[in-house]
Amino acid sequence: MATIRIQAEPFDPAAETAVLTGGRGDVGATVAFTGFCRDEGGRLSALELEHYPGMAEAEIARIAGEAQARWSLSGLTVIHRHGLIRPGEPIVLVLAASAHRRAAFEAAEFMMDYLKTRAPFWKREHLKDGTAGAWVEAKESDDAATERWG
Amino acid sequence: MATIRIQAEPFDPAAETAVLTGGRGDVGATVAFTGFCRDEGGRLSALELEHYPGMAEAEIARIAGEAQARWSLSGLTVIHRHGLIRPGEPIVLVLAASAHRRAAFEAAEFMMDYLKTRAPFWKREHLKDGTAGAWVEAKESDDAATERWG
Amino acid sequence: MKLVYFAWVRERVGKTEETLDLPDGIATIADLVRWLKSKGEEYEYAFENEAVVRAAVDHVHVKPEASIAGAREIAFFPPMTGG
Amino acid sequence: MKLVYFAWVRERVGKTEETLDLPDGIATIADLVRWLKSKGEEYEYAFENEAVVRAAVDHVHVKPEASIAGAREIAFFPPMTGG
Repeated sequence: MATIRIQAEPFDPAAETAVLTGGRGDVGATVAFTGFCRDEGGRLSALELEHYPGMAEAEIARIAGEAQARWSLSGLTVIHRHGLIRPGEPIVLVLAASAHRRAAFEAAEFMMDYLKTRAPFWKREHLKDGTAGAWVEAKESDDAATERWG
Repeated sequence: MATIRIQAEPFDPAAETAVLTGGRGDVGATVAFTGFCRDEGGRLSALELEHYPGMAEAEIARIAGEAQARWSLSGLTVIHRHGLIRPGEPIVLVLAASAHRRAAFEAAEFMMDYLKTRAPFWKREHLKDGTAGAWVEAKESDDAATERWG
Repeated sequence: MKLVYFAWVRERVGKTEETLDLPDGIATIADLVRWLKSKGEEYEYAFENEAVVRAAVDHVHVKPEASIAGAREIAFFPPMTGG
Repeated sequence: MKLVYFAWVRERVGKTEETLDLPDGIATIADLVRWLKSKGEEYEYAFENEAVVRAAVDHVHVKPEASIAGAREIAFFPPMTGG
């Protein structure tokens, strides 16, 4: 079973990794992806992340289930934050553990591509001048990244 | 410039990540790969890692330079341990930071594929019964993984 | 029928959720969108480019032709930008 | 010429390193391996499957046909198994 959490608070990748690897001799590889808030060349004071409670957990669980069906994983953790997040702060953690590196890499990248295009989160920019800026537009390159998994 | 360390001591992925992301607003993604010693179904008491001092650093620096030429990275850290490593302990860390997730994922996977087949390290098994076992044999699948990068 | 809205769809409709009695003959998401657009300009604005707005029925992504029979909660929102 | 050996090549040769005076006419890694194999059965054993043993000249991977002119340190070792 994957561990999935949607929360406003920051997360601790080291502690999450320890949960997946502690006391085990069968984990050969972990891949930890962390997505951070960028300042977009100093333009942003924060990103605001809105989400659809209930569906966010359900949709990520669906994607995680697909990853676990496609790759042999010993563990899979996804933590996605919501609320106001400042530049340099982490937004999302995907952590995949497996006996072998390729499964861990591919599962983590698969999860991120699907999270970007299927998980019900929406980012809005907050600008340095104190105003709320535009909603971030979905990128075609993210759709293309998702589609390559078939 | 990449950070490259060959050491007997364990490493701290969280601290290494903080070095690459601290105080920066341009990092959007980090991918941290950690390779662990497996017990191979309870057969192993440890892996012993021999390396070629001097060449190990030089070869990893060459591979890291190639990764930095191929992908737009804001940071790249590689730490490879040597000596006796027990099941569950980490052996290698590859940490890639970039504005965008795809570059971070691909650079980290590229580094690992090349480390497996080009970095002068050799693993020998130590068995539960206290004897030194066989040298680990190179895998064709690792060569194939390296070759796909062209 | 409970409807919920997110991000700029929520802003355009002007509310986060509402419960509406749907008239007969509304069988699919597309039917529902067509009916909402007839209800007022806030809905017309929210759905001005129907192809862009996504929908979910009971927390599951669906296409416009999906049936809404038996649905407890229908959501409308822009393309996702999480991760 | 300084030679260094690693892993099972080191075990078979029976030493971690040695400095040898090479006779004239040894221009490449392949020449050097051929000459070493003539020196004793420990080298014959280490290089019994020449295609498997890898070489580096001054910390750089090289092929058997590579020149050793001007080399300071030549290394022989099995295929790498790090990472």
